[in-house]
Order: sequence, then structure tokens, then C-alpha cells
Amino acid sequence: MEIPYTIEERPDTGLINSKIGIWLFLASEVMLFGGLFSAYVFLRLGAPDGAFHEWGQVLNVPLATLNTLLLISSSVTMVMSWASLKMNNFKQHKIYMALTLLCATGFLVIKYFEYSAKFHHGLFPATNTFLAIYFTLTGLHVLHIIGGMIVIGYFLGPGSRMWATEPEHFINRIETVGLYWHFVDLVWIFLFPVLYLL
Amino acid sequence: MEPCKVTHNSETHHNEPFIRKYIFSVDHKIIGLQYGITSLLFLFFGFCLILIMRWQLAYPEEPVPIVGSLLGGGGILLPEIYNSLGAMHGTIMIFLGVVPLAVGAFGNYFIPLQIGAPDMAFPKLNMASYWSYFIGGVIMVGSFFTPDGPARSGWTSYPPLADIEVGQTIWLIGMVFLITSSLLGSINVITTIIQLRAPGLTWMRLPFFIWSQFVTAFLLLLAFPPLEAAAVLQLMDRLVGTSFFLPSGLIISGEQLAVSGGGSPLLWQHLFWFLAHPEVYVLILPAMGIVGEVIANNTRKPLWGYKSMVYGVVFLGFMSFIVWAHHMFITGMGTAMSSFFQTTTMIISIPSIIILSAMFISLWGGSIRFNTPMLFALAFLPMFGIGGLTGLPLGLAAADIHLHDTYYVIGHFHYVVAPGTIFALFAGIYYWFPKMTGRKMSELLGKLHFWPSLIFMNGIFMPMFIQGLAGVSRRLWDGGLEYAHASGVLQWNEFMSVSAWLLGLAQIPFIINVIYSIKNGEKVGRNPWESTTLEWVAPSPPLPHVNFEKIPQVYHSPYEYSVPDREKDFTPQNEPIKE
Amino acid sequence: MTKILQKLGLPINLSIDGIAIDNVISLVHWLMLVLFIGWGAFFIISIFKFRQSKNQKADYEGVKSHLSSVLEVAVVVIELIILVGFAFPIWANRVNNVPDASENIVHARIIAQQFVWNFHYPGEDGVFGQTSLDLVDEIDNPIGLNRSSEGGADDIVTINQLHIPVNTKIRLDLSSKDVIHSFSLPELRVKQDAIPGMVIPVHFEATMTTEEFLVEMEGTSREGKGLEIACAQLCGLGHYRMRGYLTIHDQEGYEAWLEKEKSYLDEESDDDWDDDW
Amino acid sequence: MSIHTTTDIKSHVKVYVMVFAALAVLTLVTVGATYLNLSKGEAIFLALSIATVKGSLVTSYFMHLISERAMIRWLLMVTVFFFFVLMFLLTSSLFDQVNVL
Ligand code: HEA
Ligand code: HEA
Ligand code: CUA
Ligand SMILES: [Cu+2]
Repeated sequence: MEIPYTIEERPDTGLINSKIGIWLFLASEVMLFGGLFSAYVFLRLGAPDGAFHEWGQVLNVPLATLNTLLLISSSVTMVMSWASLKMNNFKQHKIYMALTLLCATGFLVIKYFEYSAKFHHGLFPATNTFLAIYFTLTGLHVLHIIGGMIVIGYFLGPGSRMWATEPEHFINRIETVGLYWHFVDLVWIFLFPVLYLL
Repeated sequence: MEPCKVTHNSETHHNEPFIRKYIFSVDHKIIGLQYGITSLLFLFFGFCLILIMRWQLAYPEEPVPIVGSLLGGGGILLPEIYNSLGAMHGTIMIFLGVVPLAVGAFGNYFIPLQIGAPDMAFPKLNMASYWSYFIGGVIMVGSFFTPDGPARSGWTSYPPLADIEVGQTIWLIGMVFLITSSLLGSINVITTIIQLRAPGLTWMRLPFFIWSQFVTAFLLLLAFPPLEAAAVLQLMDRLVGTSFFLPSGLIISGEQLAVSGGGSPLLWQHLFWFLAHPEVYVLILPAMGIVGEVIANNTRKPLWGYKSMVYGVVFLGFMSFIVWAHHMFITGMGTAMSSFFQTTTMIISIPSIIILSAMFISLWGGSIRFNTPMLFALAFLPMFGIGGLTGLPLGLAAADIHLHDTYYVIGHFHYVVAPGTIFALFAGIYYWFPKMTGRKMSELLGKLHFWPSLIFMNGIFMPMFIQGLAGVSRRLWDGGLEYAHASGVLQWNEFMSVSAWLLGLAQIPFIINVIYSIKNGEKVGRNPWESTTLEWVAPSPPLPHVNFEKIPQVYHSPYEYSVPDREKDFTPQNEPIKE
Repeated sequence: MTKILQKLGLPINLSIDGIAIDNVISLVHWLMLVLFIGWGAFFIISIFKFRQSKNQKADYEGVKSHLSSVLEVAVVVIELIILVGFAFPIWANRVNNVPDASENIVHARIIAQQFVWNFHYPGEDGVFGQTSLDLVDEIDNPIGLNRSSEGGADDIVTINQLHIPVNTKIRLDLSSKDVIHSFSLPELRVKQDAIPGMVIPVHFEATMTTEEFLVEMEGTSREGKGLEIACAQLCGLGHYRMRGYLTIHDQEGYEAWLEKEKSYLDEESDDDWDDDW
Repeated sequence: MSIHTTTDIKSHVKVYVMVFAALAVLTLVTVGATYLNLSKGEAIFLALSIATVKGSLVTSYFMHLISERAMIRWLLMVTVFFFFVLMFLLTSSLFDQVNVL
């Protein structure tokens, strides 16, 4: 017996299982980053006045702005790749997926330069509490990006065979991946001003 | 569902290789059993740790018999080992014992059955959840074999102590796996309950056990991540040299600590208790669920005030997120915060009282059968009552000044978790054993297990209130021998320890019973307790991967016992009423 | 109820502030007792009266009255009374009414460390000398006191010995050098965490001297054992032996003790002093 | 939300592009605002408001929350509520702490 409601919606809830699953996962992620954000606010308010602002001056705003734009672009390509499937255009879907991956790679490359510049100047997580929380938050976010890239890569490669056999199921999966990816983008939308601008 | 498909399916599954069927199984029943066996072993292990510690408390600095040679220190339990064992007892009992048994085992096995589903919504995730738990458990227990030994800063792991004590790193890594496991599990439970309910099984027809598991899963889902965040921060402190939890200017054994400082020890306490308070309701809610099932079945009448119980657990779950700082009254909290948390703490006792009252009142007018599951379930009520009521003085900050971090607290929560939750879990094992194996456990051995357990549990934990009132601190290696104010209550230590060892002996009938009954128990049919909920519609044990021959259709509320003018005193949920 | 609880282990109370705390403890234990007995009686009657051998057929509806809701509301009301009438004001007093040095009080600092209590008295001039991390020396100067700073010359530093006068407001400012400890005086109903990076004041007023207390304790298992300071928070492997001693003097006794401490100071050179073991 | 016709999707695509443009502009606005010499309070308020707007755009359109089932929306409301509880109680505890340092 198959597990019901993996592809078609359950009539009374109007949802498929994976949709609920991914949203629950994202809810827990909200609380995970919530814990870290609260830690940030807690430490910032406890620190001497202006200390966090001062420590934050070492960050590179133009690079981070570029990174923000990259992530936003990757988000829009992600949703376009899903829309392409909905319009039955598999080829276009693949292009958009590849673009998403490309933007993400760009993000990582820039992040790599940012990190190594910091290390080069002797700025480490242990240097002060601001850098500690900065490296923790962005590091965890980078891990989320890498995780997402692995999944996207899978659906771009071997995972895409499912399109031929079970298109409906495949679309659902891409939508799920997309939800995750937008969430990662969303986290960055808050990380960016909080860490770089304030 | 055409029957031919089912037979076809189950046949293919019969040919599954052993490893797919029993080790990396995706069948919720096998995973449930894996969880059950593993967590019982951990429970036993956690119990053994405290039995060793209780020797030191009863006979300070005398060599420990039997296991003494393993402990080093000439057989004497050294203070640092005592602290390790204490921290690991707490951690193992809660994170590796009770939660996996209550949620992983009972939840996994019986949620799909009680809602008439073929499996959990995400079988592979389910398997991942078990293995993540297993790895976390192995890491935790493995820490005993590392040169530094396991964590020694209490299960609460308060920094700065936890930042500087040995062993803590492994504890944190283990916790990350355990947290991951719980998150995956709770996603699965919630989705399953929302999506896979059998036709006709509306929200207000769900068995109370399902409701309790549903709320529990939400607590795990939303409360655990902040602890995961805190664990990451503590790991950073230990491995990368940050100072999230370390203020400036620390001097450890005469040396200034070489860190940047600027952190806050209280930050950890907030993040920890943001999880750990909901976590204690994770320990109790499934237990209440089990007790509800057993009571309805053995009083042969519906649960009184089912709806108020359901609203009660939902409200309880909600409130449990906003009481956490009642563990921190003594950290220098101001009036506004303490008033807020005292008030929420008093409020949260109300839904507990409502749920418990409903269960008491359910007894009135029943036709009560005193079989083993029912005995454990009945004992749960007053035992939880004692534990819960002693929570009230702790929740009043003024009274907590005297009682905080004394044995009174230890007594309070052991009454809720040991003769409370553990008894409920025993009730669940006796009650559902026939479903899992097709055989009943022995009633005689069951009673031999119950009565001594009840007596000795009280023997251990009742004197703790006395010691706590006297002001004896917890986590004392010598049980208070050093202190004058403890001198009047020290004589209880030996009594408590002997009770604990006898409690250990009292578990022998249980272990024999489990092993014996798997092969030799009395064979029973599908529904030996004449119960109404859906799990009893499936064969015993239920069919691999599919559970039911045919997904049942549900017609009415969960506990239709002794409906007037019916010939049988129970009407299963899937039996249409013929008026 | 306080009497019953004292039979059960609660030590007698030696402080003014403890009275209120004991009152709350008693009140809430009354509530607990009543609830427990009420429910317990109902429980026992139910299982006895409705056992299967006696009551073959269960009643589908069971209890019809809604008395239980009334009882639940009653519990809410009582809890509210305890909260608003007792718990909040007591806490407010503890937190807000910290006496400040201008009043006629004894003011001292406590610096906890693994596994010792360091006490710092301002000495005759009532001014605490400066302390600094760099001066900390575990043997000679555990709190890093700068004797040449303003008011520092006459400061008294003791280890594990807290001396206070009876019937006087005491204010202690708690901090810690390393990990979290908890300063606990069971007989005075005082308990407060000492957290590194923070300074938290506690205040109380003793009503009985150690001597009187010892007389009171004659014939009990406590006989001959004075008052102690316990550490209530796990602070490492020596947590169990982190014990200090509390002596409550009458006014003359206290002054005599101060004199004695001062004489030690005079005897010894500035950076070398007595630890009062 | 299930059954989309192709024209439906086409109109969606337009929305996606517009949202993308809005996000890009808002990003530049936040960065630009840092050169305005705002007071600390104003800067925090502005940055967080813009982030919130951007966040709602992403969730509403890219993640389709705007047309999502009530159950999902409830779930998120509860989560966000607890998120703020954590944030709020944690920080307010900092201001109600007895500490004479
Ligand atoms: C399952 C676990 C569980 C449960 C359910 C509870 C329930 C409650 N707990 Fe407890 N608690 C713990 C586990 C639990 N606790 C643990 C593990 C700790 C210590 C952690 C540590 O420091 O290591 C702790 C510590 C703890 C503290 C901190 C103490 C301190 O450190 O100083 C406080 C303070 O407010 C508290 C309060 C409460 C309250 C008010 C309830 C209420 O929810 C209780 C409500 C219930 C009732 C009011 C009972 C109702 C009674 C009846 C229905 C009937 C009676 C029946 C008969 C007579 C037959 N608990
Ligand atoms: C769920 C939680 C839980 C449970 C069930 C228990 C159960 C018990 N606990 Fe524990 N305990 C804690 C959680 C728990 N504890 C925590 C969190 C602490 C604080 C730690 C800290 O300070 O950091 C603590 C601390 C603690 C202390 C205080 C130590 C100190 O402060 O120095 C003591 C002292 O006696 C104690 C005793 C006991 C005893 C005698 C039991 C007994 O009730 C145990 C009974 C156990 C069983 C009955 C198990 C039976 C199982 C089997 C027999 C398995 C059979 C197997 C198969 C069939 C395969 N515990
Ligand atoms: Cu200091 Cu325990
Ligand atoms: Cu709690």
C-alpha cells in the first residue's frame, strides 16, 4: 500500500504531505535562527554602547550588497524554474536551475574572499563577540547554502529523471526545494542589515 | 484498495533481505521497536548509573562493590566521576531514555495504527530519525571511554563551568544528533496526524493519545532549535575560543582566562530552559496520553470531559513556552520578570489540574478492571499529583529562594518523571504488548513488578522533600555530610539508596516477563482488551508496511464504552452504529 | 503548617525576611495538602466503589455535575491570592529595598571562586578599596585588592568566614571570579547565585546570634554545630566542600571581631595578611 | 495551491519579475540609507522595516504564502509568535536584572 497524499492533495486539508513537511522544517529553522538572532540582540545590548557598531566597521558592505543581489537573483531563478515546469518547459527549467546554482556559487566565492580577508587581517571569531556572532550566523547560513546546492545539483542531474516517469511528483519536489531555497534567501535578507549595516 | 494489491505488496516485503527488514527498515513498526529496545536499554543504563551514585551517597567514600574496580580511585567514587555520572544520568534518562521511548517508540508504533494509516508520512525520514538518535546515543555513551570521560557539568551544562570542564564537547556533539533526530521525528508525527487520518476520523474523534503526541511534536519542533543554536554557540566557545557565555575578567585557578570576554552566562540559561521547560512537558504529555487510553479501556466508559482534556493539552503546550525562567529566579531577576514568570507558572498548573481531574472523574461510575496496565495507570495519578503539587512552591519565587537547587527540586521532578512518566510507559508496554506480539504479558509477574515498584519509588523520592526542606543542596558528592544543616536528615540517605537498589530488583520480574512473553505469553486475538480504538482493528502484530487489510472507516468518537442499549459494552470506532 | 514543616526538616528561621518566605511556603503547602487529600479521597472511594466485581456495568455518562469546574476556578483564585498577596511583594522587597551604604548597615562584598568564599569588608572608613584582576594572587591576595587605593588600607578580607552583627541590616554584594556559585544560608532563607560578570546584592537581617542558636539546638542532631554557608550551584568537583562559616554576633561581639581583624592588619605588612582559617 | 493553467502561470511570472525588481531596489535603498547620517534608532527602524518588507515579498510571492492554505499560515503565525516571545522575553530580561555593577 502506498502512503496516501504524496502526489494528490488530501481533500479536507487541501495539502500534500511534503508541503506540510517542508513548512514544518522551515518553522523549526525559524526558531533556530531565532535563537541565534536573540543571542545577537542579547549580546549587543549587553555590550558597551556602540561597541558592536564599531566592531562591525571591518565588514565589507559593497561585497555583501553584491551577495544580497546574487541571492535574490538565485531566488527568482529558482521560482522561474518551477514555473517553467508548470508550463511544461523542461529545458527552460534546467536552464533556470543551472542559473540558480551559478548564483549560489558566486555567493560562496564572494563569501570566501570576505572570510579570508578577515582572517588575513587577524580577525577571528575569538576576536570579539561581534565577530563571534558574525562568523557563527554567516557560517551557518553558508552551510544552508551548501546543503541547498547539493539538493539542487541532485535535481539538476540524476534527480531530474523523475520528470519522465512522474512529472507531478517531480514538480512537487522542485516546489519543496524552492521553498527551502527562498527561506535561505529570507534569512540573508535579515542577516544583511543586521550584521553589515547597523 | 483492492485486496489483491495488498497481498502482492506484503509478499514482496516478505522477501526483503534481513538488513532492509530489521536494521534499515522504513516500516514504522520496526522503527518503533528499534526505538523501544534501544531506549529501554538506555533507561536501564541510566538507572545503573544512579545506583552507583546512590552507594556513594549512602556510604560516602567506601569502595563501591561490584563495579568499584572500573571507577578508578581505589574503588571509591571520586567527586569528578560522581559529577559525570550525575550529568549522564540526567541526560540519558531524558534524551536517550524517556523521550525516545515515549515519542520514538510509542509514537511511531501507535500513531499510524490509532489513526488508521498504513505508515508514517515520511518513512525514510523516520529511519533517518532513528539512526540519528542511535548515533547520538553512541556518542554520549562512548564518552565514557574517552580519556577525559563524559561531561561533568550537570545535564543543564551551565557555562562558564561547562565551557571549561572536560568532556563537554562530546556531550554537545551528541546533543546535536539527538536534536536532529527529534526534529525529524516531530515533522513526521505532525504531518502524519494531519494528513493520514482514516476517513471519518475528525479532530474531535482522535484518541487522547494522538492529541498528546501531536502537541508534544510541536513542543519538540519549536523548542529544540534554540537549544541547537545554544549548543553551536557553546561548541564555538570550546573549540574556536569565542566567548558567547564568558564575561570579561574570569580567573580560573589563579590564571586570567585568555578570551575576549563580553559574553553572558545567563544567555545560555535562557536558551537552555527555553527548550528544557517544554521538554519536561514532552516527558509528561505522552504519558498522560497513555494513561488516558488505559483508563478509558479499563473503566469501560468514555473519558469524562474529553473536550476539556483536548483543550487542556493544547493550552498546556502553548503555555509551556512562556514559563521557562522559573528555573532562573535566583539569578538576580527583577520584579517585573519574576512576576510574569510566576504568573505563567501558576497558570500552567491549571490545565494539568483539568486533565488530571478529568481522569479522576472518569473513574466514577466505571466498572474498573484491575489488570497490570490499569494498576500502573492508576498509580500514575496520585504520583503525578505529588510531583505536580510540589511544583507549586517552586513556582513561587519567594518560596523558591529556600527550595531552589535543593533535593526538594529533585523530589519534585522525580515524582513526575519516575513514578509518573515511567509508570505510564510501563502501563503502555503492558497494554500494547499484545498488539506488538500477539501475546499477553503475564499478569502475575506484572503485579510482582507493580507493587514493589510503587513502594520503592516512594521510598526513594519521598525523603527527598524532607532533605530539601532542610536545605540540602543537590549534586553533592557526599550527600551533605559536610554540612551542619544536613545533619538532621542524613539518616535518610541510606534508606533512599536501599530503596533504589530494591527498585532495581523489582525490575527483574519485568525483564523476565518481557522476554518470556514474547515467545510463551498467552496467545490472544486482535482485541484482547475489548477496546474501541483503531489499532485493535489491525491484526496482532499488524501487517508489515500496511498495518490494516483495509483502511478502516471511522464512525464515532474514540471511547464508546458501555453505550446504553447495546449488547457489547464497547463499540469500536470503525463499527457503524445500527440503530 | 510551619511547625509541621519544621518537624519535616525545615530549619528554624533566623531572619526577619525569612518569616515572609516561611509564610508563603506554609500557605502553598496548605493548598497542596487540601488538594491532595480531597483528590486522594475521591480517588480511593472511586476505585473502591466502582471495582468490576462490585459494579458490573459501567455508566456511560458518569459524573453529571460540573462541580469540578467550580473547584478549578477556586484553585485559580487561591493561586492568585498567594501570588498577588504574598509572592510579588516579597520579591519586590528583596529586589527593590536593597539598603544603600548611607543607611546604618553592614555592607560587604562576596567574591566566590572554586571552592572558596572570599569576603571583603570596607573596614572602618566604610569605603571598599579598588580591586583589579592583575593583582589577583591565589595565595596572598585572592580578590586582587589594591591596598594603596583610596579606602583600601583598612579593608578586611576573610576567607570562608562571614561575621555579621544581629539585628542589623546586612547587605552583601555577590560576584564570582570563575563559574556560577550560589550563596545559600538555609537558616536565614537566603539564596542567591553568584554569577561572574555580574554583581548581585542580597540583604537580610538576622534575629538571633550564633550562640543563641546553638542553645536552641541543644538536644537535637544539630547540637554543637554552628551556622554555615552552602554552595547551591554545581561549580565543579569541589562543589560539595565549598563550605563557609557564618557567625552572628551581638553588637559588642561584632565590634570585638572587627578589632581583632584590624590588629592582624596592623601586625602585618601591607601586601601580606592573615587568612582567617 | 494546486491547479494552475498555463495562463495563470504566465501572469505569475510577471509578478515574479516585478518582485525581483522591488527586492533589488530595496536592497540598494537600505545600503543607501546608511549614508544618510540617521540617528541610531531611526537607522535600526528603517533597516528592519525594509528587511521586513523584503521578507514579506519573498514569502508572499516566491513562497506563495499569499495563496497558501490556512493551516500553513496558522503554523507560521504560531512559529513567528514564539520567535518574538523568545526575542522579547530574552531581551527584556536584560533590563530587569538586579546588577549593581
Ligand atoms: C515531566 C516533567 C515535569 C513536569 C510535568 C513538571 C511540572 C511542573 N513543574 Fe517542574 N521540573 C521538572 C520536571 C517537570 N515539572 C524538572 C526535570 C525540573 C528540574 C530541572 C533541573 O533543574 O535539573 C523541574 C523544576 C521545576 C522548577 C524549578 C525549581 C528550581 O530549580 O528551583 C519549577 C519552578 O517553578 C517547577 C515547577 C513546575 C510546575 C508548577 C509544574 C506544573 O505543571 C505541575 C502541575 C500539576 C499539578 C498542580 C498537579 C495536579 C494535581 C492533581 C491533579 C491531583 C493530585 C492527585 C491525587 C491526590 C490522587 N519545576
Ligand atoms: C526522565 C528522567 C529521569 C528519570 C526517569 C530518573 C530516574 C531516577 N533518578 Fe534521576 N535525575 C534526572 C532525571 C531522571 N531520573 C535528572 C535530569 C537529574 C539531574 C541531573 C543533574 O543534576 O544534572 C537526576 C538526578 C538524580 C539524583 C540526584 C543526584 C544529585 O543531585 O547528586 C538522584 C538521587 O537519588 C536520582 C535518582 C533517580 C532514581 C533512583 C531513579 C529511578 O526512578 C529510576 C527508575 C528506573 C527504572 C525503573 C528503569 C527501568 C527500566 C528497565 C528495568 C529496563 C528494562 C529493559 C528491558 C526490558 C530491555 N536522580
Ligand atoms: Cu560553588 Cu558549588
Ligand atoms: Cu520548568
